[in-house]
Amino acid sequence: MTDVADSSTARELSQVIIRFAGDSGDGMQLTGDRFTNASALFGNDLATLPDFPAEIRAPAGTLAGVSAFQVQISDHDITTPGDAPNVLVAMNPAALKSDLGRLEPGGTVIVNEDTFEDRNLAKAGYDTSPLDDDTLGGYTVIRVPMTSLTMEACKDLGVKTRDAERSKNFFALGLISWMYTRPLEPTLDWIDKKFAGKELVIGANKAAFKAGHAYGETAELGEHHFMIRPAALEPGTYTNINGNTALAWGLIAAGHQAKVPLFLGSYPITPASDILHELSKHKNFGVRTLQAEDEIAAVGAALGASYGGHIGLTTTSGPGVALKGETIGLAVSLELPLVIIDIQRGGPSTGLPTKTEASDLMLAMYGRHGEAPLPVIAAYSPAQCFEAALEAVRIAITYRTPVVLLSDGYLANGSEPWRLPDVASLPTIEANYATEPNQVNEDGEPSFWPYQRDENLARPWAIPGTPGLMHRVGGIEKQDGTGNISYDPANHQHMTDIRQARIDKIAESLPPLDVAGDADADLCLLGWGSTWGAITGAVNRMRAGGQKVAQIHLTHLNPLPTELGDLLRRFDHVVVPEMNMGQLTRIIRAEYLVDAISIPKVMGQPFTAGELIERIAAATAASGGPR
Amino acid sequence: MTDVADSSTARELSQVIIRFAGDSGDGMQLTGDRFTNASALFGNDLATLPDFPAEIRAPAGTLAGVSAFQVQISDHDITTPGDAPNVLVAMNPAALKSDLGRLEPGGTVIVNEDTFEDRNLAKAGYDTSPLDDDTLGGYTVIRVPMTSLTMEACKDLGVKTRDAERSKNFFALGLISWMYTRPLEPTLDWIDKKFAGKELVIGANKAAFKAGHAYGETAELGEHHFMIRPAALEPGTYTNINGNTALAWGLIAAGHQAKVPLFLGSYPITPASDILHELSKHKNFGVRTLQAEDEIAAVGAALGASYGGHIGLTTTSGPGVALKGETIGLAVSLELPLVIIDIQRGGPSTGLPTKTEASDLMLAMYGRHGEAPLPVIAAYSPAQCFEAALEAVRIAITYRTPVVLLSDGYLANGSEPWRLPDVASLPTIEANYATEPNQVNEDGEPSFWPYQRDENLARPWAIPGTPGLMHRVGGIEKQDGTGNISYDPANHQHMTDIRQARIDKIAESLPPLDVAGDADADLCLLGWGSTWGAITGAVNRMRAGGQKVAQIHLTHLNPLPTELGDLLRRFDHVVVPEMNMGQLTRIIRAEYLVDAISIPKVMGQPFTAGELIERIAAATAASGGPR
Amino acid sequence: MSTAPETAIPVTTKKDWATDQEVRWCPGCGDYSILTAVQLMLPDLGVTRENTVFISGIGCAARFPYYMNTYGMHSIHGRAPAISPGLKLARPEIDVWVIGGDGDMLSIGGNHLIHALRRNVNINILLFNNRIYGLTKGQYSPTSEVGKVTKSTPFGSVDAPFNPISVALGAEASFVARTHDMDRKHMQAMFRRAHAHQGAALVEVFQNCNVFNDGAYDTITKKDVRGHMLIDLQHGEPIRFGPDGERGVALDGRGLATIVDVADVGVDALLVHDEADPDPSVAFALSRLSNGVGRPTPIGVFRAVDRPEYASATSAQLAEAQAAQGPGDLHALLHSQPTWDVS
Amino acid sequence: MSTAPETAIPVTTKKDWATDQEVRWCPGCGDYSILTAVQLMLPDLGVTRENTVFISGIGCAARFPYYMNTYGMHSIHGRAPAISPGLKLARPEIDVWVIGGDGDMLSIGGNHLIHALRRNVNINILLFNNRIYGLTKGQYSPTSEVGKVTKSTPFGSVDAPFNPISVALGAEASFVARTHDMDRKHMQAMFRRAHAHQGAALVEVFQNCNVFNDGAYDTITKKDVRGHMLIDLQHGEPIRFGPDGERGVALDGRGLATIVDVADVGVDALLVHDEADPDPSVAFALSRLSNGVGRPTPIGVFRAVDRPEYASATSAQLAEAQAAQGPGDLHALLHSQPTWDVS
Ligand SMILES: Cc1ncc(C[n+]2csc(CCOP(=O)(O)OP(=O)(O)O)c2C)c(N)n1
Ligand SMILES: Cc1ncc(C[n+]2csc(CCOP(=O)(O)OP(=O)(O)O)c2C)c(N)n1
Ligand code: SF4
Ligand code: SF4
Ligand SMILES: [Mg+2]
Ligand SMILES: [Mg+2]
Repeated sequence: MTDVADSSTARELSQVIIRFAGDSGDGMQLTGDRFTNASALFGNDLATLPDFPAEIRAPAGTLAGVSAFQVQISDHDITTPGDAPNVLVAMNPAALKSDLGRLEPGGTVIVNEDTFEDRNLAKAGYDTSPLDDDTLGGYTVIRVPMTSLTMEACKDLGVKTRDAERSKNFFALGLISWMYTRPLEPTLDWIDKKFAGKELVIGANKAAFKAGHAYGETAELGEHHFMIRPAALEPGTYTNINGNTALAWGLIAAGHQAKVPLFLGSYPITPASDILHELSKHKNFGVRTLQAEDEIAAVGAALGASYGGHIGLTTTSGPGVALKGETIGLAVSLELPLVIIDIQRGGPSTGLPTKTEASDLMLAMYGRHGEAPLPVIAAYSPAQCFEAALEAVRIAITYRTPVVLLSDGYLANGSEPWRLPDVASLPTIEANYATEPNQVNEDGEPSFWPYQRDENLARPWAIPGTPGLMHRVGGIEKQDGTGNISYDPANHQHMTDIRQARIDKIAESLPPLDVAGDADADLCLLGWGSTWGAITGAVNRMRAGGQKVAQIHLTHLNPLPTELGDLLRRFDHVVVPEMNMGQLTRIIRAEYLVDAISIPKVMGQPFTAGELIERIAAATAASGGPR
Repeated sequence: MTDVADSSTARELSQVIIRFAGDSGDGMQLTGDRFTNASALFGNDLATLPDFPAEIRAPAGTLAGVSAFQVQISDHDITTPGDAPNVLVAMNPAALKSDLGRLEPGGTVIVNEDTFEDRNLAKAGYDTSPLDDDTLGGYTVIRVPMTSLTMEACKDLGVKTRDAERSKNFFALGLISWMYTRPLEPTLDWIDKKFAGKELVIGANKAAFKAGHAYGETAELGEHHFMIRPAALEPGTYTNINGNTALAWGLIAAGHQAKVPLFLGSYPITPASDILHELSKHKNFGVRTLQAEDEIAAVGAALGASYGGHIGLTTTSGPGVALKGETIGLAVSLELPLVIIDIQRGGPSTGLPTKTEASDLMLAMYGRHGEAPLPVIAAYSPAQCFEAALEAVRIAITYRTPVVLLSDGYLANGSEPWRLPDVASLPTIEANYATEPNQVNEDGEPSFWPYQRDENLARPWAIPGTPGLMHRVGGIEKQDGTGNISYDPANHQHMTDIRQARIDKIAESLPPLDVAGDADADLCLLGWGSTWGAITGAVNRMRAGGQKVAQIHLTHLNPLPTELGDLLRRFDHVVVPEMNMGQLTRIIRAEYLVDAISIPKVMGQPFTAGELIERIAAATAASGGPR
Repeated sequence: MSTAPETAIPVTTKKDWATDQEVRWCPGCGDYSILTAVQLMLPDLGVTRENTVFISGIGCAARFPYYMNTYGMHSIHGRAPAISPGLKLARPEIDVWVIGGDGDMLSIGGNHLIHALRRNVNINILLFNNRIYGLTKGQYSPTSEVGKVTKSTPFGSVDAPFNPISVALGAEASFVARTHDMDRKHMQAMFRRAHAHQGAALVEVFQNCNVFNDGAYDTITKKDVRGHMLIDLQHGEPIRFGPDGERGVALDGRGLATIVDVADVGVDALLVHDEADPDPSVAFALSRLSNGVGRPTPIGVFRAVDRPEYASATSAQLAEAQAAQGPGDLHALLHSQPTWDVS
Repeated sequence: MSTAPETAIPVTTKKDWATDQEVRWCPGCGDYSILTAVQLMLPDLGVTRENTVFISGIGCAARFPYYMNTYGMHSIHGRAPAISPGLKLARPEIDVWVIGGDGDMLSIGGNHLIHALRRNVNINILLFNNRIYGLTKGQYSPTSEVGKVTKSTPFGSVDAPFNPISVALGAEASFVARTHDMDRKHMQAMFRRAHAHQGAALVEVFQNCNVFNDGAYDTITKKDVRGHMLIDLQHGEPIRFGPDGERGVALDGRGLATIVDVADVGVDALLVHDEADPDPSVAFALSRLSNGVGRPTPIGVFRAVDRPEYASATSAQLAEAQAAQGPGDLHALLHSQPTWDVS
């Protein structure tokens, strides 16, 4: 940390929320990412929110093309990328127009003033320049001619004009790095690695980065010079990780712990594709990946691999889950391990493909014909995706069942510091392949029953290649035990009951449910999935403000933890913030007849803690106070 | 009715339940059908339950090959094919073995004793002949050498032995027709028509039929000679109809009433295929049918036709619905009329394909990613499938929405007398295609907004070929009104809300909910779908026994009728018999926080009224009496 | 049902066929030139905007309908060739254009595509083949070459690609053509032919994705190599190519299409292209001339044959049924089974 | 993971390969003879029951696995060619047989089939083509002839059928063969070849459904006509048929396969069958000889070429990665991004 800009003149802040916004072609995701990583290595706690359009590169300068990246960094434990940004970096008029409304009152706007010329203003729908009228009244505005300063910095490097101009995001990064006293080395190192072999690009990017940094020093931005100390996190080794990477690593860890190879059948889809990309890299772990012709083939191949004794995995988003229903139903009937990973996004239909939402819970629960229960679990923070993946595989293998693991676009792309676990501390998973006949037939000879159940009601995993255990499985109803086709009425009821009982049994293996906050409060916030960060933020603030509030966050949505009903009945108000229109709320109401109140949101954006506090107050007031 | 066997010696019965059981190759479905039709034309009320295996022709003589047909006929209004049969016709040992357990205590067994020889006995798993041991103790057994008597009857006709032997089901039919004093003409006429051109077959079948009839007269079966008078049904013209035919006709009627052509995209699947078959016949009604390459293409083509201004229809069963979810979600987003017809069968996966179940309710409600609400309605009796189809089309067209119409295998194949409606009395449906621009643009020119909503919140149906209304629709979230792509957070919430509100609004168009039985009872039986017959039977019996009980049967499952919550809260016990593990029960509990109690059944067989009465008693007792 | 008015086709220009929506492809994307080709062609085609529908799936290519001032549907991934036959069957008088990428049409939508071709529904299918998944940011597609390194194949892909022309011919397609995004005139000629064809018409368009697979066709479609590398199929003509027509295609002794020097074999030995051959075997052989883009590659119409069209055959059955049975009589239908009266 | 023991293959008979489950096809169904052919062949194939898996979809044909005393999966309609590649990739040492009907494999499962062929996964696909939907009681299938009257086409079907051999060749299949249910020896020969082939092998089996499409192949496979109507393809041999080999197949001037009288053209003019030709064009031309079953119809191996097999290529990439990077080290993976320490 030797290269941190001189911090003696910097004022201390405990946290800051910065939003980088620009054109899709401006490299805002990269800029945000670099700032985040430098902050992580510096030791801050942080949380990020990438926010980009569905188009690869929508037309330059338009509102549709705006791509943004929000990050909160702090000197203490935080759980969200923050409510309203304190600082907005707007690389062009469209970015200003689209994101100004998010900025906190009185916040700071840093604009690349070179871009505020007629053509861009018109594209953004500004009649006059917002720099010249009262649009920015009440904000602190820092106007920087970033493009020209970048060109200037690059002028002796022999870089083409267009390439020089492209480096302006590094200028912005340099400036912000100065303002928040970030270390420079990680970024300079990264530029070297990333563009290795492209010396001109390296030169231009570094020059721009340094020029931005110098600009802060020299341009009398003294009052904007801040310091945010490292957070006092638990001791350990940390890395900054996003949800999709954590999830992919969790799967690899699960295969490692179970000593069972992984097989991923997948079809690309935003925001799940990166898991396919990540797993494809790790062939040395024995991970096989197949980019299938469609989602049905993807889950089909995974199921085929499961039948062969691998951990069959399939990664997708809502539209893919909607297609996989029939095959997942087959897996329910075959009672084979299979993990279906749904990185949820805005729906219905194509919806908002690059925006976050958590509206596939009911689909996960019920998206199959017939009575086809399966376990559903959900990750709740980017780093926790690692654990969630391990847990999904544990359940799938132990109970011989397909499992749906829910994550979402916000977790997938958002990142946070993660204290790396010790490999030795990871749970083990027992594959327990069948190796021996489990029956004696009428003739006194050993035989094998594929549906003979163990204490978990799970059936043997007898994989091809094992002598003496040849058997047939299929989607037609089968006799319990023998697995032979059976249309017997009583057997069908029995099998239906046992399929349910096996899933219910999983609850016995769950750790006791954690009630955070005030267990004796009147109000309980019940959540699942990525709302964890915002709910936790809200709970912390409410408690800091003297209010009593309890928090329960579910990772297991089916089966629900055994004690949940009793716990919830203790509270006067159970309020359920969800990134959907109240799906868990319905489940809770049906299950426990508790008058759970939904706080729904489907806007492609996560809750902020502040928004939640307001809506909780309104919801509990409307429901008439304590009963 | 001149040919009814002399009824002077017959004892009067008010109803009888007969079950024909034999080998798949024995023609039991046909036999049952013929007996049913003759009874219908005679004027009885009736209800049927065909019950056959999934194999086309499983190996002769085996238990897997048993195919049965149960029918109840009566002189009064009935709603089910009866609880335990009074008479079992067993054409071979396997049929006796598989179905004897269903017979009422002391009931009558009629066996084709020719088939009770070693090979068949062994195939059925009998060590000794049940005719010779005490298997049939307590039953009245009528042993008839049907095969040899049939051969005898045919011997001078020049028919091949094998063909003669095949007519033995007509012998059985003749015998039963004598026993229950059925008219002979309908069957004789039918034989003439069905086998027109095959004189030998006609001869053999008629000879067998008459021989069976004569056998009753002559073989001292006098004490088995009964008469069941015509039922005093409402005046009108009746036909005996099964659910799939009624449903197909209802669709044709809906197209007729809406003056909109029908387009069916379908992929064959049991028990839905017959709707495709039926609609394919009626091309002169302008009905287009496409047997697509799979279910996704089937619903896709239907949606394409809907976009073109036709009523897009797709017929399938559970596995097909599981595949169609993504496309149905697109239809939700496009807000186009579409009717998805799910003839439910035993699940999960391939399950029990020829057996009935009603376990796709949750799939219909939630089988799509994102928030994708759509109306769900269910037919409740074979003939009522006609009305249900009309209602599905009404909702689809009026509210520009996909609709799921649920039926099941029992309704599909079961039949009952149907009082034919007067065509003039059928409801009309307004298609209301858009013909004119509905906006003026900035330049003062007329323009068209595809998502401008009417008083039902429905959007215009502007079909290709209409000048001036060119527009684009798609599955990405769109701005309300203009329909342009929009990633705006507030708009997404708005569109999500309005999609829900439009569905909720349908409730305003529903007739008041009917509470049958005793509105002031403590106990209310709440049902949906084909359980109507059994629940009604149970209610009638319970009330006849002096018990107070109310009955509510839902045809609209989404949205639920507005008054349902208030109604249900009036009762101490709400009991919900379902052919699944409690799916409506969950919905009711979530919606109204009413402690609805589930009576689930998944055995591939409908409830019987008697079974229901017992289970209701048990369920209400367990729940602790009135609160 | 409203049908098109029988008035003269109004005169339109490109502008009339374009919507006011921003085109959201990456700058430099080959999709732009295809869009322009279509928008410039339609005014001359003798069709109206209201009787024209564009249906697409999902992908960059599939954004196409938003930019056409006609009726349009941006459906879901892979399903455009499943949805469009429904529209065409319902409304045979409407022109239906189907747009999609190589992933959309050959990966997830492959089955619908081959069945639409088999059924010969009169739709015009434009397959924008950039040999990559564009919209999902660069995974390999079923037309990507073996060994391709992409996000999902970091060690190179190991599966052989489809040749879309071969797939179509194997699926009984009645019209199959190929063109590329660097030649507006040729594109327009192919699209016109597809439109004129009574049956399912597949046009493969080589399209450059300059972000994720830039230059995929440079070796054959760039101005300077085109003359040597593109074999322009012309019905009834000996197949020749090269700046001076110095090379050509002949069948070798085993019936395989082979590239020859005209000087060596003489013009008469060249294969005369017969797009109307009822047997698709020679068209298939031509499709194998170049499997991939390293070798001279035929463009133009591989096959164009008449065979019964599905939508009109369906309409004909309806008309026959009405002629034979009279228009549907609902009362009669309800009474078509045995009935009895209760009074 | 258990793998097969390296012991000698035990001697087995048909009985060992049959399960105790009742066979539930209609009496007289062609599926019986295919089952018998397979059960009689497997004991000689040098394979074990535990290393053999049969995977099927749904349909009458698809009941097959229940009757095989091996590992087996009766999956869902159309998905056997999607599921089986997963098993084969995971466990390349296992023999995977895929069984399905014409509806299962060419209608709902068409896409999976063509992609499995393109990828060249080493599975053996037996397509029981009875040109009808049996299990759902008689609707037409994608191989039914035009005009077919079935339950779903009471006025006759209007769409052209697929020719499964052409479809497979258009989809880059490396092994394509055809046989029929009336000739056990020939079936066994084809199944053996499919098994020996390193890659995806498709065998179309003409199969009689005596309940819903009886006699579909009578004009070509019945004992008395067979000699005249079946063209038995033999690698390296001139293609001749007829009781005395009096007829044959030659390529006409346009490269189309044509039936000729040997007496007219001479043996040397006959096409010599080359199943190993890297170019599938001639095999394709042979597949067009008879489109339907009215004309002399080739049976045997149309194509058998070596090209990279998907499962082994995948395994090779894994092995290379392990060789290059060492076996996966979880601790190293977790620390592969920049890290920092908090103490
Ligand atoms: C059911 C479903 N699966 C996956 C996706 C994600 N997806 C969108 S476009 C696309 C492929 C794009 O490639 P291509 O069709 O070749 O079109 P291009 O973008 O190259 O024009 C994929 C996989 C989706 N939208 N829906
Ligand atoms: C998803 C799904 N769709 C439809 C069906 C119904 N179905 C079962 S088998 C079959 C087709 C049977 O035909 P084919 O594949 O040719 O096999 P065959 O019975 O002729 O051997 C159909 C449509 C199903 N089981 N699942
Ligand atoms: S990603 Fe490729 S195909 Fe898509 S718009 Fe950009 S250049 Fe075109
Ligand atoms: S229906 Fe046809 S294919 Fe199916 S078992 Fe019977 S004869 Fe065989
Ligand atoms: Mg592409
Ligand atoms: Mg078939």
